Amino acid sequence: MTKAEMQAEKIKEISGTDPYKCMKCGKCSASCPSFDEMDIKPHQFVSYVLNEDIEALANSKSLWKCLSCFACVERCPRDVKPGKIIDGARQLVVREKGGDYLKADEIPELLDEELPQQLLVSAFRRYRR
Amino acid sequence: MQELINKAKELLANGTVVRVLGWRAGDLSYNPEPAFFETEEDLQKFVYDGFCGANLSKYMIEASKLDGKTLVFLKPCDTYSFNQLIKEHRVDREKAYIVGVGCRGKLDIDKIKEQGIKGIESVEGTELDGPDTLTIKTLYGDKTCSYASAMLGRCHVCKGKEHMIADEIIGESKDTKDAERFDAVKAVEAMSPEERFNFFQKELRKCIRCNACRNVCPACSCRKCVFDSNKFDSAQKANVDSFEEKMFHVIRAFHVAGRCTDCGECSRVCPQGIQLHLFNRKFIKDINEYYGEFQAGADIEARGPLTNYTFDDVEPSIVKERG
Amino acid sequence: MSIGANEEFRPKIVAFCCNWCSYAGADLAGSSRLAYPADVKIIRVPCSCRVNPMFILRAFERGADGVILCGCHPGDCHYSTGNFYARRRMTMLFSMLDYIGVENGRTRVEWVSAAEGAKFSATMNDFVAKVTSLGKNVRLGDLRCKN
Amino acid sequence: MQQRIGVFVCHCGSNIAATVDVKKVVEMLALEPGVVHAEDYQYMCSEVGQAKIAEAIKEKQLTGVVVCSCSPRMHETTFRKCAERAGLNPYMVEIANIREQVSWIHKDMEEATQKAVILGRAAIAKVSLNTPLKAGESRVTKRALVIGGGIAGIQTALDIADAGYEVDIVEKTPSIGGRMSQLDKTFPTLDCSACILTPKMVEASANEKITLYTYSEVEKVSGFVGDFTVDIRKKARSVDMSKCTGCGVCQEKCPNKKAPSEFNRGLNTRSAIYTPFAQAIPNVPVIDREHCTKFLTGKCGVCSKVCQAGAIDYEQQDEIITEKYGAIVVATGFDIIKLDNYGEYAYDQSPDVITSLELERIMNAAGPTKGHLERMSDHKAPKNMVFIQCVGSRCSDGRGKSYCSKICCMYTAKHAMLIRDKYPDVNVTVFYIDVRTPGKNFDEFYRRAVEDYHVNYIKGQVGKVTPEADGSLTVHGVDLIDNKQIKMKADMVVLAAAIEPNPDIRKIATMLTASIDTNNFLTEAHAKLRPVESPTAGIFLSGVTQGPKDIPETVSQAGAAAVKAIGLLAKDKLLTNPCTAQADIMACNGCSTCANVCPYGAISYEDKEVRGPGIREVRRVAVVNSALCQGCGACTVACPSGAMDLQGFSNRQIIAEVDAICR
Amino acid sequence: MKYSYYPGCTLKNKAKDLDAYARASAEALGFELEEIEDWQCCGGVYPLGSDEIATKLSSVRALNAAKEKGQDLVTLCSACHHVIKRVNDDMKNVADIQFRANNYLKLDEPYTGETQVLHFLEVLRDRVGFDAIKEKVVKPFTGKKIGAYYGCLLLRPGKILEFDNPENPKIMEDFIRAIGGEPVIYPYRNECCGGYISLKEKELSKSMAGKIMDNAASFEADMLITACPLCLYNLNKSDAKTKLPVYYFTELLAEALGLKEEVQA
Repeated sequence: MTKAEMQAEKIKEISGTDPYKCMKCGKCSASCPSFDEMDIKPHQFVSYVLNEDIEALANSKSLWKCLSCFACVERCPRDVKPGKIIDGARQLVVREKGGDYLKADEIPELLDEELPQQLLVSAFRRYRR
Repeated sequence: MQELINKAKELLANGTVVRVLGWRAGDLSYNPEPAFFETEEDLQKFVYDGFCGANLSKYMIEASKLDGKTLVFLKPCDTYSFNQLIKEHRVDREKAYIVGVGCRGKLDIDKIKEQGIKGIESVEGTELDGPDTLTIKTLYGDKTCSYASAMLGRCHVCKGKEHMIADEIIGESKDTKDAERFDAVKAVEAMSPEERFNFFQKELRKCIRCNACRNVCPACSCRKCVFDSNKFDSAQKANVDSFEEKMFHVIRAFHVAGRCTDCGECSRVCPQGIQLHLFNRKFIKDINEYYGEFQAGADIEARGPLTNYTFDDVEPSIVKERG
Repeated sequence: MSIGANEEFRPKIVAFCCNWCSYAGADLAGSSRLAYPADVKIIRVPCSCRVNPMFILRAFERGADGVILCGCHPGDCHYSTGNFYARRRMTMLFSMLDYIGVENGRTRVEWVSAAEGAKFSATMNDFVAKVTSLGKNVRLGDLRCKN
Repeated sequence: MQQRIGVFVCHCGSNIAATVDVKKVVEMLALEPGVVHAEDYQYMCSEVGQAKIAEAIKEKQLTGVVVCSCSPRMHETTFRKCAERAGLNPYMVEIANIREQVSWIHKDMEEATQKAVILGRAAIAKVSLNTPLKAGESRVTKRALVIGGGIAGIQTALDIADAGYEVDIVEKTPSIGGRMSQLDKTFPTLDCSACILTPKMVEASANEKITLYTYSEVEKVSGFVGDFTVDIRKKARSVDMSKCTGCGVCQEKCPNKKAPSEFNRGLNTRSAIYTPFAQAIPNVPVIDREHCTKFLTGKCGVCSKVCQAGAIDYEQQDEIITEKYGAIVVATGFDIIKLDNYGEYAYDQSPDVITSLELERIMNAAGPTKGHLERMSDHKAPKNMVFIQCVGSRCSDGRGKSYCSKICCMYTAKHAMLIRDKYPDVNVTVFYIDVRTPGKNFDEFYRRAVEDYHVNYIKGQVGKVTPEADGSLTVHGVDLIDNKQIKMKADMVVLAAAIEPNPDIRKIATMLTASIDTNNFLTEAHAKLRPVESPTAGIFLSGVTQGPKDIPETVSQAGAAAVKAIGLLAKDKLLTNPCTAQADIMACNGCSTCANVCPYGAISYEDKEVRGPGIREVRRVAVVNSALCQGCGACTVACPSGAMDLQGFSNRQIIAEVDAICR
Repeated sequence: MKYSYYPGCTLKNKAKDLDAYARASAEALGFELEEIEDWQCCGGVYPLGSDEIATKLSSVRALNAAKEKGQDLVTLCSACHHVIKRVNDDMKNVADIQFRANNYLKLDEPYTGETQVLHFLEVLRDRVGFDAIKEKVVKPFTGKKIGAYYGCLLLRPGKILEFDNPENPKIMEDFIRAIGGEPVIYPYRNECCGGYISLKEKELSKSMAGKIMDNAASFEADMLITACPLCLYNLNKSDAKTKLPVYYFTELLAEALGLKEEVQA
């Protein structure tokens, strides 16, 4: 197995989704609140996994723009759950050493008076190992 | 007992019945056997005491084929069997004059022997209206034991002393139930599968295929038993025998499932003391739990549980789910 | 008792399939090329209610390691009510086998319609895996252990 | 008798031979006891293959034949007929299914070959115990029942009546006509639905061979092919059909006009006494007792007062009619799914989000808006309309239906075109996943919508529809070709909701013992070769009850179902399945257990004289009516003594198969 | 009636009032929130990876604590509710996670999803009943037009959270009616506020929350209510043209029940 194949398998495994079920209807992209911020669009996630082009997916901005709002998961007519696929890719990245998207030293400037703990906790879990 | 004999004499004399089905003293005093009586003289041998455990209902299948009515004495538990046989068109209600006899539990000579009493010659105090203590005449003098301690296992879990069917009832019964009917089954269920297997293997290993259980069973009244026919046979007869050998008791239990009244005769007559009722009672317990309480022979109109269904019946996987 | 994870062990499995739903479901599994192990051998019966517990016991006695009965879904029986009777009979039989200590994974009832080729295949795969994990059927082979 | 069995192994081209070592199978099976002949051939079902079987039967005086080939459901009849022609009883043939159960699912040749041999052995073991059977005969009632009075049912009934047979239509609603009567125009020719349907409805009601039972339901079905007995419940109309002149005054005067109109999909209301639509057949109203003031409060009776014919009968009761039929055609049609699971499309939140069927009513001149295209919220004409395809179709997530509803692409193109034609200033956008237009002149039709009418087709499913404060709707979509998200204003949104079989079908299928698939469509006897027959003999399928289809397809299938029914009715006698139960009176206890489980009431009891070694007596014994027995075998297991056995699937035969497999 | 209660990190700090109003209201409505001892942070987001165990253990501990007490587990913060409810579903239905989590925790008796997880709103709806609340309201929000903001976490994925219709919910609207207000139904009420993205992508979440608030304002809402501290934060930071006040629903509940001053004191 090549590295790309292994990564694709890993994404399928951690996301627990079957990209082959996708019928390319685009409902995920129609529902995504972060669509405009993403370079690879939600309906394209599956193609990257099927084509084993994980490198591109891992380097995409979309990893950090997904809000995990589950609109695509809720509405996907084929139970493919694009949100879980992109999260799988995100985890591949943060589990690698140095893959953290949020560095400790940049945090202080991001804070303000009202900012709830919940936000920090969630961002930590999403962005870091 | 005399009351029963008087009744029999009366009915024979006035022509209501042409024969009487009851019990006659056997070679041993504690071993009476079922018998037909046709004359007043015959009736001198009639007995009814604590050892008259035999269920006479099955004999009515043959009696139904004979001309004229038969007077039959049925204990409360026997009436369930009789009802079940009516339901299955095996006995003719019109050919039977049923006298329901009282019962205060039936005795098991082995239960007396188990108490260390040896050399038994006779047992006294076994009559229906007898004392609570039995006196046992032995080669070594008189011994005693309580009536209850000598009772058949089945009487401790008695279904009740009410006759399900009878033309008249003679003699008073006494309640004997002092244990739960399904406790023995539950105890087996509580074992691990290995323990259960070892338990039943040990029980069944004792079987000598004497067919006593089959012969006494009122539900096992087929004209021709599957085990004696070639219906399930393939070409190799020798192997068939072994199949039957191995699976005999499971198949027999299945064949009577839903029809067995739990009369307990199978266990009573087994010369090897196999606890055969554990099979039948397991089916009864399952039926009660899965399909609602059902007592075979209690209601002639009720549909048998295995010839009935509901859309929402449990799936067979319940066996696994219950573990 | 069981051989367990012995890879050499291939179980003998008898599958009774009703002609109208499950046998057709097996055909559909075949025409859809949905594989299941060759250990499964199908016997066609008109209805699940044709299956006598004696057939199942016979199979075990002859060395089968697992027996599965497939019929139409409750309510969809070609003969209206056959599978309802089969369901009660098998519940009773399986309960008894479990009671006498036979592993309950060796018996199964599954409702498979003519349209459920995929379910048929998945069921057989699962059942074979289960029976394989239980190993050889020793207990039912000779309950009385006279040998 | 010494068995002489012939074994014939089919290659099925390479279907079997590619995975199974056919020669080896022949070699191994030739060694089985009783086998005197074994050979293989490329296609056993071909003429040459059958000739080989026939030849061997004659030359080697075979007593039994085993064919190792495809499923018996495919060619058992073929080989049985072949044997019969060669002088062997057709029931002396057994099939070992080594295609569907072996070659198509196994890859390893050795393993597959071994399994094929075992299945062959089982068939040999069984055939050794086969006995020659002879089919019995049963009579055919020359009358057909059609369940459902839509276009499918009407067409089937007309065709059956044309052939000269009596036929009854049972329709649940007060009028025949069905879904088609609700449609405005039909694709791909755009002719008016009513104009082509109404004449057919009239023809059906005028045909003396056809009896209409409207406002009626099938209550109970018993019997079997050629001889069904059906109870039909004629629901109380509260109007005497023989007196009513159809003048319509009662409906006009009825003070309670608040009942939602089923015919107009609840877009407006109707009176409590009503005919669903003007061209209803029969043109006799019914009183909707759930909405009628008289029935609710006891006070009113206006309709009775105004009816000059004295046809109103508040006391009328449901009536049960029992009728015999030789064939039954199911034509129960469809409805569209409920949209509760699709909250994102705001169907429940805005009256301007409608289904396509509602649009049909809005576009129809007899509909709630008299044919004017307008929003249901404020009755304003829309400027922008959006159509959303595949709402609930092609959904495998449990919310909708996994299948394609097949008709939506075409009717949406139709709607888009009609709107652009009649209201050229209305912008029409269609969001689609795929446009599926197989069919004569279908793709051309869709292209006309784009090319001639400039309908805006956008590839991409809509995510959400939001009703805005200004009364407009925003459609949140995506254009997958441009890879852009779209937020589009719309005045009306039309949802192409999935179609599903009429929910009553489950109940009806159970009564008929006809099988249905996971989507509640009735199953065909064969998906390709017997598409209008149910696997249950004597039951035929017409229209959407079998699967999604449009009007032309429905009408052709309705005709096909009629022909199959006619083919059955044309026979005077039917051969019955000889695989029926038989009681061995020597072993029968007469206990009635078997009769308790017989679904067909085929078992009765007789007092018979029994003679045997040392036996001569009259016994009560079970007797099976082989015309009624369908051969399920429930009785054989219920019988404790094994006296009851099933011919063709006897205890000994099945045990022989078990033994052969476990050997 | 006593419930096990999981407050979560934010309710102990920035969102103390969400918690305080809830406890006071609960008492007035006849139920008690018994805080789980030594609860640990749920992590804020549900770990989607099917192979993640460690990140789910704090939720399992809380669930098991409730099970041992024989109580249902009540949550208030949308995020905690989402995480705990989904972990519970895993423990009930995903054999692998069930096995590994139990292996790790070594509980006396394995935890297999026995506890019922309820959001405070569900307690109000299903256990207390909105009609009963209505009867106890002393200061109704008569004439107030209140927009419910659900966000994502309470509703999706609908099959697991089973909270309400995920696309057309009504529980908060019914709540608003119960406290005498007039619910404003606006279509963006289940759109995402931006969630945790507001830490690094402040502009993006401002605009997303802005659209929500503007949408509510266009339907003439006077104020918004929410159950989630992060939603509240993002909404308050929004770039909406019309700024609407945002409250925790518990604050309005306490006010309607006449408890607000008491709590503030």
